Amino acid sequence: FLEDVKCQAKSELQACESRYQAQLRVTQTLQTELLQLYSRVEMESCNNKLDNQPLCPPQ
Amino acid sequence: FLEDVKCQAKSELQACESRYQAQLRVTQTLQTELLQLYSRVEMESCNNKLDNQPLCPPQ
Amino acid sequence: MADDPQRNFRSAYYEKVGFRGVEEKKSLEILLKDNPLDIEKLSTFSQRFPLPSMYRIHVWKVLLGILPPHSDSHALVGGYRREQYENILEALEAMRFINSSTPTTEVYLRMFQLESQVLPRRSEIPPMEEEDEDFLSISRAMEEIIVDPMDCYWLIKCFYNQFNTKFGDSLPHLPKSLEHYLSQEEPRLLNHLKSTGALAQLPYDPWFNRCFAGTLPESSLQRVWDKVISGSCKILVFVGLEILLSYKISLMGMNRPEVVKFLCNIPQENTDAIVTKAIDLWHKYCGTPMHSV
Repeated sequence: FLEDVKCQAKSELQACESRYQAQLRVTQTLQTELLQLYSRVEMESCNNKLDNQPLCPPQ
Repeated sequence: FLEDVKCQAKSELQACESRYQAQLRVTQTLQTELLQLYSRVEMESCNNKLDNQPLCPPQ
Repeated sequence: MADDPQRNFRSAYYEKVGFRGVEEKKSLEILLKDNPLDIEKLSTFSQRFPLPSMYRIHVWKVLLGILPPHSDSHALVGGYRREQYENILEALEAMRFINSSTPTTEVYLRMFQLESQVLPRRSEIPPMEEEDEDFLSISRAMEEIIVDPMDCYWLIKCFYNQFNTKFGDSLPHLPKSLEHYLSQEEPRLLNHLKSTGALAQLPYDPWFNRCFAGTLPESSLQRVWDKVISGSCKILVFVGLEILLSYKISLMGMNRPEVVKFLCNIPQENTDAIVTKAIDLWHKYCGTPMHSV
Protein backbone atom coordinates (compact mmCIF):
# COMPACT_ATOMS: atom_id res chain seq x y z
CA PHE A 1 0.00 0.00 0.00
CA LEU A 2 2.86 2.33 0.85
CA GLU A 3 4.45 1.56 -2.53
CA ASP A 4 1.15 2.42 -4.13
CA VAL A 5 1.05 5.85 -2.51
CA LYS A 6 4.67 6.51 -3.52
CA CYS A 7 3.94 5.44 -7.05
CA GLN A 8 0.94 7.73 -7.33
CA ALA A 9 2.89 10.67 -5.92
CA LYS A 10 5.71 10.01 -8.37
CA SER A 11 3.48 10.08 -11.43
CA GLU A 12 1.84 13.31 -10.27
CA LEU A 13 5.23 14.89 -9.71
CA GLN A 14 6.44 13.76 -13.14
CA ALA A 15 3.47 15.40 -14.84
CA CYS A 16 4.07 18.59 -12.87
CA GLU A 17 7.76 18.47 -13.75
CA SER A 18 6.96 18.02 -17.45
CA ARG A 19 4.75 21.13 -17.37
CA TYR A 20 7.58 23.07 -15.68
CA GLN A 21 10.21 21.86 -18.18
CA ALA A 22 7.98 22.88 -21.08
CA GLN A 23 7.62 26.32 -19.53
CA LEU A 24 11.37 26.58 -19.19
CA ARG A 25 11.76 25.88 -22.91
CA VAL A 26 9.09 28.45 -23.69
CA THR A 27 11.10 31.02 -21.73
CA GLN A 28 14.33 30.16 -23.56
CA THR A 29 12.65 30.33 -26.94
CA LEU A 30 11.03 33.67 -26.15
CA GLN A 31 14.34 35.10 -24.96
CA THR A 32 16.12 34.07 -28.16
CA GLU A 33 13.36 35.56 -30.26
CA LEU A 34 13.44 38.83 -28.30
CA LEU A 35 17.19 39.04 -28.64
CA GLN A 36 17.03 38.65 -32.39
CA LEU A 37 14.26 41.16 -32.67
CA TYR A 38 16.19 43.72 -30.62
CA SER A 39 19.30 43.37 -32.72
CA ARG A 40 17.18 43.73 -35.85
CA VAL A 41 15.55 46.87 -34.52
CA GLU A 42 18.93 48.37 -33.62
CA MET A 43 20.46 47.54 -36.95
CA GLU A 44 17.53 49.05 -38.79
CA SER A 45 17.50 52.24 -36.79
CA CYS A 46 21.26 52.51 -37.39
CA ASN A 47 20.82 51.99 -41.12
CA ASN A 48 18.06 54.53 -41.22
CA LYS A 49 20.32 57.12 -39.64
CA LEU A 50 23.00 56.47 -42.23
CA ASP A 51 20.51 56.55 -45.06
CA ASN A 52 18.94 59.72 -43.87
CA GLN A 53 22.14 61.60 -43.08
CA PRO A 54 22.81 63.20 -46.46
CA LEU A 55 19.16 63.96 -47.00
CA CYS A 56 18.24 65.27 -43.58
CA PRO A 57 21.18 66.86 -41.81
CA PRO A 58 20.59 67.46 -38.11
CA GLN A 59 18.78 70.74 -37.52
CA PHE B 1 4.83 6.61 8.45
CA LEU B 2 2.25 6.71 5.67
CA GLU B 3 1.33 10.23 6.70
CA ASP B 4 4.99 11.07 6.46
CA VAL B 5 5.24 9.87 2.86
CA LYS B 6 2.09 11.72 1.89
CA CYS B 7 3.36 14.87 3.51
CA GLN B 8 6.67 14.70 1.69
CA ALA B 9 4.94 14.08 -1.65
CA LYS B 10 2.73 17.08 -1.05
CA SER B 11 5.62 19.40 -0.33
CA GLU B 12 7.51 18.19 -3.42
CA LEU B 13 4.47 18.86 -5.55
CA GLN B 14 4.13 22.32 -4.01
CA ALA B 15 7.76 23.11 -4.74
CA CYS B 16 7.27 22.07 -8.35
CA GLU B 17 4.11 24.16 -8.54
CA SER B 18 5.86 27.29 -7.29
CA ARG B 19 8.78 26.85 -9.70
CA TYR B 20 6.24 26.56 -12.50
CA GLN B 21 4.36 29.66 -11.36
CA ALA B 22 7.57 31.67 -11.31
CA GLN B 23 8.43 30.50 -14.82
CA LEU B 24 4.92 31.33 -15.97
CA ARG B 25 5.32 34.92 -14.76
CA VAL B 26 8.61 35.22 -16.64
CA THR B 27 6.93 33.94 -19.77
CA GLN B 28 4.10 36.41 -19.49
CA THR B 29 6.48 39.31 -19.08
CA LEU B 30 8.50 38.22 -22.11
CA GLN B 31 5.37 37.84 -24.20
CA THR B 32 4.22 41.34 -23.34
CA GLU B 33 7.63 42.71 -24.23
CA LEU B 34 7.57 40.83 -27.51
CA LEU B 35 4.18 42.29 -28.34
CA GLN B 36 5.42 45.85 -27.73
CA LEU B 37 8.57 45.30 -29.72
CA TYR B 38 6.63 43.92 -32.67
CA SER B 39 4.32 46.88 -32.75
CA ARG B 40 7.30 49.25 -32.54
CA VAL B 41 9.02 47.48 -35.44
CA GLU B 42 5.88 47.63 -37.50
CA MET B 43 5.29 51.29 -36.78
CA GLU B 44 8.85 52.14 -37.71
CA SER B 45 8.83 50.19 -40.93
CA CYS B 46 5.55 51.88 -41.78
CA ASN B 47 6.98 55.33 -40.99
CA ASN B 48 10.07 54.58 -43.02
CA LYS B 49 7.99 53.78 -46.04
CA LEU B 50 6.10 57.03 -45.65
CA ASP B 51 9.27 59.02 -44.99
CA ASN B 52 11.07 57.56 -47.94
CA GLN B 53 8.27 57.88 -50.41
CA PRO B 54 8.77 61.52 -51.44
CA LEU B 55 12.54 61.28 -51.20
CA CYS B 56 13.15 58.14 -53.16
CA PRO B 57 10.67 57.76 -55.99
CA PRO B 58 10.71 54.33 -57.63
CA GLN B 59 13.33 54.06 -60.34
CA MET C 1 -20.41 -18.70 -15.64
CA ALA C 2 -18.60 -20.13 -18.64
CA ASP C 3 -21.03 -23.05 -18.54
CA ASP C 4 -24.08 -20.91 -18.92
CA PRO C 5 -25.51 -22.22 -22.20
CA GLN C 6 -27.64 -19.14 -22.73
CA ARG C 7 -24.57 -16.94 -22.47
CA ASN C 8 -22.52 -19.12 -24.80
CA PHE C 9 -25.32 -19.15 -27.29
CA ARG C 10 -25.52 -15.39 -27.11
CA SER C 11 -21.77 -14.99 -27.66
CA ALA C 12 -21.86 -17.35 -30.60
CA TYR C 13 -24.75 -15.38 -32.00
CA TYR C 14 -22.97 -12.07 -31.55
CA GLU C 15 -19.90 -13.59 -33.16
CA LYS C 16 -21.94 -14.51 -36.19
CA VAL C 17 -23.68 -11.18 -36.58
CA GLY C 18 -20.58 -9.16 -35.95
CA PHE C 19 -20.87 -8.28 -32.27
CA ARG C 20 -17.74 -10.24 -31.49
CA GLY C 21 -16.67 -7.54 -29.11
CA VAL C 22 -19.40 -7.90 -26.49
CA GLU C 23 -17.50 -10.23 -24.16
CA GLU C 24 -14.26 -8.36 -24.78
CA LYS C 25 -15.85 -5.05 -24.00
CA LYS C 26 -17.05 -6.39 -20.65
CA SER C 27 -13.61 -7.64 -19.68
CA LEU C 28 -12.06 -4.32 -20.67
CA GLU C 29 -14.62 -2.51 -18.51
CA ILE C 30 -13.55 -4.65 -15.57
CA LEU C 31 -9.89 -3.78 -16.22
CA LEU C 32 -10.71 -0.09 -16.44
CA LYS C 33 -12.36 -0.21 -13.00
CA ASP C 34 -9.05 -1.19 -11.39
CA ASN C 35 -7.35 1.52 -9.35
CA PRO C 36 -4.47 1.73 -10.04
CA LEU C 37 -4.91 0.54 -13.60
CA ASP C 38 -2.83 -2.49 -14.48
CA ILE C 39 -0.84 -1.27 -17.49
CA GLU C 40 0.44 -4.72 -18.33
CA LYS C 41 -3.03 -6.21 -18.44
CA LEU C 42 -4.30 -3.33 -20.53
CA SER C 43 -1.42 -3.84 -22.98
CA THR C 44 -2.14 -7.54 -23.20
CA PHE C 45 -5.80 -6.89 -23.79
CA SER C 46 -4.98 -4.45 -26.53
CA GLN C 47 -2.55 -6.88 -28.14
CA ARG C 48 -5.20 -9.59 -28.24
CA PHE C 49 -8.42 -7.76 -29.01
CA PRO C 50 -9.49 -4.66 -30.91
CA LEU C 51 -10.26 -1.81 -28.51
CA PRO C 52 -13.92 -0.80 -28.44
CA SER C 53 -13.99 2.67 -29.98
CA MET C 54 -15.65 4.25 -26.92
CA TYR C 55 -12.64 3.31 -24.76
CA ARG C 56 -9.87 3.63 -27.34
CA ILE C 57 -8.68 7.16 -26.58
CA HIS C 58 -8.72 6.57 -22.84
CA VAL C 59 -6.71 3.35 -23.14
CA TRP C 60 -4.23 4.97 -25.54
CA LYS C 61 -3.71 7.85 -23.09
CA VAL C 62 -3.02 5.44 -20.25
CA LEU C 63 -0.70 3.23 -22.31
CA LEU C 64 1.21 6.27 -23.58
CA GLY C 65 1.57 7.69 -20.06
CA ILE C 66 -0.48 10.80 -20.74
CA LEU C 67 -2.71 9.71 -17.86
CA PRO C 68 -1.17 7.93 -14.84
CA PRO C 69 -2.34 4.52 -13.57
CA HIS C 70 -4.11 6.01 -10.54
CA SER C 71 -7.55 7.12 -11.63
CA ASP C 72 -7.84 9.57 -8.74
CA SER C 73 -4.87 11.50 -10.16
CA HIS C 74 -6.45 11.88 -13.59
CA ALA C 75 -8.10 15.22 -12.87
CA LEU C 76 -4.89 16.76 -11.49
CA VAL C 77 -2.62 15.40 -14.21
CA GLY C 78 -5.18 16.18 -16.92
CA GLY C 79 -5.10 19.79 -15.70
CA TYR C 80 -1.29 19.90 -15.94
CA ARG C 81 -1.47 18.54 -19.48
CA ARG C 82 -3.97 21.17 -20.52
CA GLU C 83 -1.90 24.02 -19.07
CA GLN C 84 1.25 22.74 -20.74
CA TYR C 85 -0.58 22.58 -24.08
CA GLU C 86 -2.08 26.05 -23.71
CA ASN C 87 1.16 27.71 -22.61
CA ILE C 88 3.14 26.40 -25.56
CA LEU C 89 0.43 27.38 -27.98
CA GLU C 90 0.24 30.88 -26.53
CA ALA C 91 4.00 31.39 -26.75
CA LEU C 92 4.08 30.35 -30.42
CA GLU C 93 1.29 32.82 -31.13
CA ALA C 94 3.13 35.58 -29.28
CA MET C 95 6.21 34.88 -31.40
CA ARG C 96 4.00 34.96 -34.50
CA PHE C 97 5.20 31.53 -35.35
CA ILE C 98 1.62 30.50 -35.90
CA ASN C 99 -1.63 32.35 -36.44
CA SER C 100 -5.26 31.49 -36.94
CA SER C 101 -4.66 30.36 -40.52
CA THR C 102 -1.80 27.96 -39.75
CA PRO C 103 -2.89 24.36 -40.48
CA THR C 104 -3.35 22.52 -37.17
CA THR C 105 -0.90 19.78 -38.08
CA GLU C 106 1.80 22.42 -38.58
CA VAL C 107 0.83 23.96 -35.23
CA TYR C 108 1.39 20.54 -33.61
CA LEU C 109 4.76 20.23 -35.33
CA ARG C 110 5.95 23.64 -34.09
CA MET C 111 4.74 22.85 -30.58
CA PHE C 112 6.59 19.57 -30.68
CA GLN C 113 9.73 21.29 -31.99
CA LEU C 114 9.58 23.89 -29.24
CA GLU C 115 9.27 21.19 -26.60
CA SER C 116 12.14 19.23 -28.15
CA GLN C 117 14.25 22.40 -28.41
CA VAL C 118 14.60 22.17 -32.19
CA LEU C 119 12.27 24.99 -33.19
CA PRO C 120 13.93 26.75 -36.15
CA ARG C 121 14.44 30.52 -36.13
CA ARG C 122 11.33 32.23 -37.33
CA SER C 123 13.25 34.34 -39.81
CA GLU C 124 14.79 31.32 -41.51
CA ILE C 125 12.40 28.40 -41.41
CA PRO C 126 13.99 25.56 -43.39
CA PRO C 127 11.98 23.32 -45.73
CA MET C 128 10.41 20.30 -44.03
CA GLU C 129 12.66 17.32 -43.51
CA GLU C 130 11.71 13.66 -43.77
CA GLU C 131 11.23 13.42 -40.00
CA ASP C 132 8.92 16.42 -40.08
CA GLU C 133 6.91 14.78 -42.85
CA ASP C 134 6.60 11.61 -40.75
CA PHE C 135 5.35 13.69 -37.85
CA LEU C 136 2.90 15.58 -40.08
CA SER C 137 1.52 12.36 -41.59
CA ILE C 138 0.91 10.88 -38.18
CA SER C 139 -0.68 14.18 -37.10
CA ARG C 140 -3.04 14.22 -40.07
CA ALA C 141 -4.21 10.69 -39.29
CA MET C 142 -4.52 11.33 -35.55
CA GLU C 143 -6.55 14.43 -36.27
CA GLU C 144 -9.11 12.28 -38.08
CA ILE C 145 -9.38 10.00 -35.04
CA ILE C 146 -9.29 12.54 -32.17
CA VAL C 147 -11.61 15.53 -32.03
CA ASP C 148 -10.20 17.53 -29.11
CA PRO C 149 -7.02 19.41 -30.18
CA MET C 150 -5.41 19.13 -26.75
CA ASP C 151 -5.88 15.36 -26.63
CA CYS C 152 -4.80 15.18 -30.24
CA TYR C 153 -1.50 17.00 -29.61
CA TRP C 154 -0.63 14.88 -26.58
CA LEU C 155 -1.44 11.64 -28.38
CA ILE C 156 0.60 12.60 -31.45
CA LYS C 157 3.56 13.69 -29.35
CA CYS C 158 3.60 10.67 -27.06
CA PHE C 159 2.85 8.19 -29.85
CA TYR C 160 5.65 9.62 -32.01
CA ASN C 161 8.12 9.73 -29.10
CA GLN C 162 7.28 6.31 -27.75
CA PHE C 163 7.39 4.73 -31.20
CA ASN C 164 10.80 6.15 -32.02
CA THR C 165 12.30 5.49 -28.60
CA LYS C 166 10.99 1.96 -28.35
CA PHE C 167 11.27 0.82 -31.94
CA GLY C 168 13.75 3.20 -33.57
CA ASP C 169 16.43 0.51 -33.55
CA SER C 170 14.09 -2.15 -34.96
CA LEU C 171 12.78 -0.08 -37.87
CA PRO C 172 15.73 -0.71 -40.24
CA HIS C 173 15.19 -4.48 -39.85
CA LEU C 174 11.52 -4.51 -40.77
CA PRO C 175 12.01 -4.76 -44.57
CA LYS C 176 14.12 -7.92 -44.12
CA SER C 177 11.50 -9.32 -41.82
CA LEU C 178 8.82 -8.63 -44.41
CA GLU C 179 10.90 -10.42 -47.03
CA HIS C 180 11.23 -13.41 -44.69
CA TYR C 181 7.51 -13.80 -44.06
CA LEU C 182 6.71 -13.22 -47.72
CA SER C 183 9.04 -16.10 -48.61
CA GLN C 184 6.98 -18.27 -46.25
CA GLU C 185 3.61 -17.19 -47.51
CA GLU C 186 4.07 -16.48 -51.21
CA PRO C 187 7.55 -17.22 -52.60
CA ARG C 188 6.42 -16.63 -56.19
CA LEU C 189 5.39 -13.07 -55.41
CA LEU C 190 8.68 -12.50 -53.59
CA ASN C 191 10.60 -13.70 -56.62
CA HIS C 192 8.60 -11.44 -58.90
CA LEU C 193 9.25 -8.42 -56.66
CA LYS C 194 12.93 -9.31 -56.51
CA SER C 195 13.38 -9.90 -60.21
CA THR C 196 11.65 -6.66 -61.19
CA GLY C 197 13.66 -4.73 -58.59
CA ALA C 198 10.48 -3.57 -56.88
CA LEU C 199 11.32 -5.16 -53.52
CA ALA C 200 13.90 -2.51 -52.66
CA GLN C 201 11.45 0.25 -53.57
CA LEU C 202 8.39 -0.75 -51.60
CA PRO C 203 6.94 2.24 -49.66
CA TYR C 204 8.81 1.34 -46.46
CA ASP C 205 8.81 4.87 -45.13
CA PRO C 206 5.03 5.39 -45.11
CA TRP C 207 4.51 1.80 -43.97
CA PHE C 208 7.04 1.57 -41.16
CA ASN C 209 8.18 5.07 -40.16
CA ARG C 210 4.66 6.48 -40.36
CA CYS C 211 2.88 3.33 -39.17
CA PHE C 212 0.68 3.37 -42.30
CA ALA C 213 -0.58 6.92 -41.68
CA GLY C 214 -1.56 8.22 -45.10
CA THR C 215 -1.74 4.67 -46.49
CA LEU C 216 -4.71 3.20 -44.62
CA PRO C 217 -7.94 5.07 -43.87
CA GLU C 218 -8.28 5.96 -40.18
CA SER C 219 -10.97 3.38 -39.41
CA SER C 220 -8.54 0.59 -40.28
CA LEU C 221 -5.46 2.43 -39.11
CA GLN C 222 -6.59 2.77 -35.51
CA ARG C 223 -6.79 -1.03 -35.16
CA VAL C 224 -3.15 -1.25 -36.24
CA TRP C 225 -2.15 1.55 -33.87
CA ASP C 226 -3.86 -0.34 -30.98
CA LYS C 227 -1.14 -2.95 -31.44
CA VAL C 228 1.71 -0.49 -31.89
CA ILE C 229 0.74 1.58 -28.85
CA SER C 230 0.42 -1.54 -26.70
CA GLY C 231 3.92 -2.63 -27.62
CA SER C 232 4.34 -4.29 -31.02
CA CYS C 233 6.01 -2.90 -34.11
CA LYS C 234 6.05 -6.36 -35.73
CA ILE C 235 2.40 -5.87 -36.61
CA LEU C 236 3.54 -3.32 -39.21
CA VAL C 237 5.38 -6.07 -41.08
CA PHE C 238 2.24 -8.19 -41.25
CA VAL C 239 0.07 -5.33 -42.44
CA GLY C 240 2.59 -4.73 -45.24
CA LEU C 241 2.67 -8.45 -45.94
CA GLU C 242 -1.10 -8.70 -46.09
CA ILE C 243 -1.30 -5.75 -48.49
CA LEU C 244 1.09 -7.62 -50.80
CA LEU C 245 -0.84 -10.88 -50.42
CA SER C 246 -4.22 -9.25 -51.00
CA TYR C 247 -3.10 -7.76 -54.29
CA LYS C 248 -0.75 -10.51 -55.38
CA ILE C 249 -2.58 -11.25 -58.63
CA SER C 250 -2.43 -7.64 -59.75
CA LEU C 251 1.14 -7.22 -58.49
CA MET C 252 2.35 -10.32 -60.38
CA GLY C 253 1.38 -8.62 -63.62
CA MET C 254 3.10 -5.31 -62.91
CA ASN C 255 6.60 -4.01 -63.56
CA ARG C 256 8.59 -2.05 -61.01
CA PRO C 257 7.19 1.46 -61.51
CA GLU C 258 3.66 0.10 -61.63
CA VAL C 259 4.14 -1.84 -58.37
CA VAL C 260 5.56 1.20 -56.61
CA LYS C 261 2.83 3.46 -57.90
CA PHE C 262 0.09 1.00 -56.95
CA LEU C 263 1.41 0.41 -53.43
CA CYS C 264 1.85 4.11 -52.73
CA ASN C 265 -1.84 4.56 -53.34
CA ILE C 266 -3.67 1.36 -52.49
CA PRO C 267 -7.44 1.08 -52.94
CA GLN C 268 -9.25 2.19 -49.77
CA GLU C 269 -12.10 -0.33 -49.93
CA ASN C 270 -10.58 -3.54 -48.60
CA THR C 271 -8.45 -2.17 -45.83
CA ASP C 272 -10.56 -3.46 -42.92
CA ALA C 273 -10.28 -7.01 -44.20
CA ILE C 274 -6.56 -6.53 -44.81
CA VAL C 275 -5.99 -5.41 -41.22
CA THR C 276 -8.07 -8.29 -39.83
CA LYS C 277 -6.08 -10.81 -41.86
CA ALA C 278 -2.81 -9.12 -40.92
CA ILE C 279 -3.64 -9.42 -37.22
CA ASP C 280 -4.50 -13.11 -37.66
CA LEU C 281 -1.24 -13.70 -39.48
CA TRP C 282 0.68 -11.82 -36.79
CA HIS C 283 -0.91 -13.98 -34.08
CA LYS C 284 -0.10 -17.07 -36.15
CA TYR C 285 3.61 -16.29 -36.44
CA CYS C 286 4.26 -14.40 -33.22
CA GLY C 287 1.73 -16.05 -30.92
CA THR C 288 -1.09 -14.52 -28.93
CA PRO C 289 -0.11 -12.91 -25.63
CA MET C 290 -1.68 -15.09 -22.96
CA HIS C 291 -1.71 -13.06 -19.76
CA SER C 292 -4.83 -13.57 -17.76
CA VAL C 293 -7.16 -10.82 -18.80
